[in-house]
Amino acid sequence: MVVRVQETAFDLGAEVKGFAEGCKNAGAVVTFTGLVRDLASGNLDRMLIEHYPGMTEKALSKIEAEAVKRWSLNESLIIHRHGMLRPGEIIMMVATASKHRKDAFEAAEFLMDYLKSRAPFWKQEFTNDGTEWVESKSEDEAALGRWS
Amino acid sequence: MVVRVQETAFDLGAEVKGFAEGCKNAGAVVTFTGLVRDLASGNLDRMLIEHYPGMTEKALSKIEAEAVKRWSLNESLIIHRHGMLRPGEIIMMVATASKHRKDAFEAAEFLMDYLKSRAPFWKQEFTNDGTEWVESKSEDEAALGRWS
Amino acid sequence: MIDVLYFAWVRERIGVPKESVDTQATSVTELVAELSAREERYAMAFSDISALRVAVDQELSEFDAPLQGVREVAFFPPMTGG
Amino acid sequence: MIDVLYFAWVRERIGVPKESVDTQATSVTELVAELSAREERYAMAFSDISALRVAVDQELSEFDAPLQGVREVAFFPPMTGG
Repeated sequence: MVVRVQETAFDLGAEVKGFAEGCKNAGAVVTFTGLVRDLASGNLDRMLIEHYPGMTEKALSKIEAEAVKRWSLNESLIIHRHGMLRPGEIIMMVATASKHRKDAFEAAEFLMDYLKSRAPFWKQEFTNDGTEWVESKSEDEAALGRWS
Repeated sequence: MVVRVQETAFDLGAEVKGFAEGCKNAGAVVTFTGLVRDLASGNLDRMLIEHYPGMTEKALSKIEAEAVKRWSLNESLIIHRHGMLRPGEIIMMVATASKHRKDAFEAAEFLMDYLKSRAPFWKQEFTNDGTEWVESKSEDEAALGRWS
Repeated sequence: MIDVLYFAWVRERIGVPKESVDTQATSVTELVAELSAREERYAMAFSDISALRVAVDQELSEFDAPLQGVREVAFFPPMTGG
Repeated sequence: MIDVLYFAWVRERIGVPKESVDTQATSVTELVAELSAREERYAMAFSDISALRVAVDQELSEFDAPLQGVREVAFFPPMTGG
């Protein structure tokens, strides 16, 4: 059960490999990776991720603890970056390990749904046309309904 | 849209990293990794995975094509090993990439559900007590109902 | 002539992974009956059809599938991939 | 004294990321009213409370949350993590 909030990039391959090796008897490992996607307009230059130091770690740990309470997990991991990122860069990842694939999948989806709208991160996009704060999506808020 | 059936081990880290780098504009990447889990008894020595050469590749490609039809995917990958494996070794992985996390998650779960009971693999466990063919689980068959 | 393949414990009971069968059977069910009548090991392997799956030319099929033009039939237990 | 923090466009509108506020407000709503009465930039940032979220001592809260014993209040738009 690990939470890391960091400005520096991380090696997705090494993290996933290390995670899977660390819970060999789990049987099922699910990972989600979020990357900076270029806009429809295709002119995203960079993305700034602001966060709330202190609260971020607390919020992520709370979400993770809730997942551990709801599903049978051998291990879990959340890594989330902040600061300035370029298109194609990895923003964050979650990983879950369980005996059964259903638990691993559901817990990973749960972590993502909560992380999206309950962890204090805000994204600002920089394009040729200026800067804009990414707005939260109503479907992200709606997604939480599945878990209540 | 890649399918690989192979006897040799593969490097999970390298595969996941390569997959994520190959679909940078996807935004959301989900992976599932299946590992040889030791039995409850704790005396699994090795697991033999038998498959049906020719049909295996066809079945996996068909399942993958169906996922591509149902969800908006930028890329997908299935790697499945056969032959003799030890506890803790990686059996297989699937990866999906999409603009939206919901598509990536659902497509990965769909691939896994179909792969479990529609791809021609059979597992035989070797323990101190002898050998046994792993029986299919009724819940794996039931899981397919979600997608019909 | 049809190639008949066996996997997992079906292969173990029949004793071979593959054989060429000279048959006039028009459906999988008829082929199963024909093989079962041949020798005890077939009869045993096919004793409970509900525990078996069949692929015709490498596609999962039903036991009442026709065999006209078919080159390969495979019998095996329910699959356990992933 | 309460530390008040602002993030994202709330921070931009208010003009500072953090300030110490000397207040007798007993709830977040009262604090918002007090700040809004102070200067136009606060009034603008707090003009539509439904577009804002609040954390009290680093826990997501409601705007009617009491402020007794609270050390830190943060205002920000809906979060967009992941």
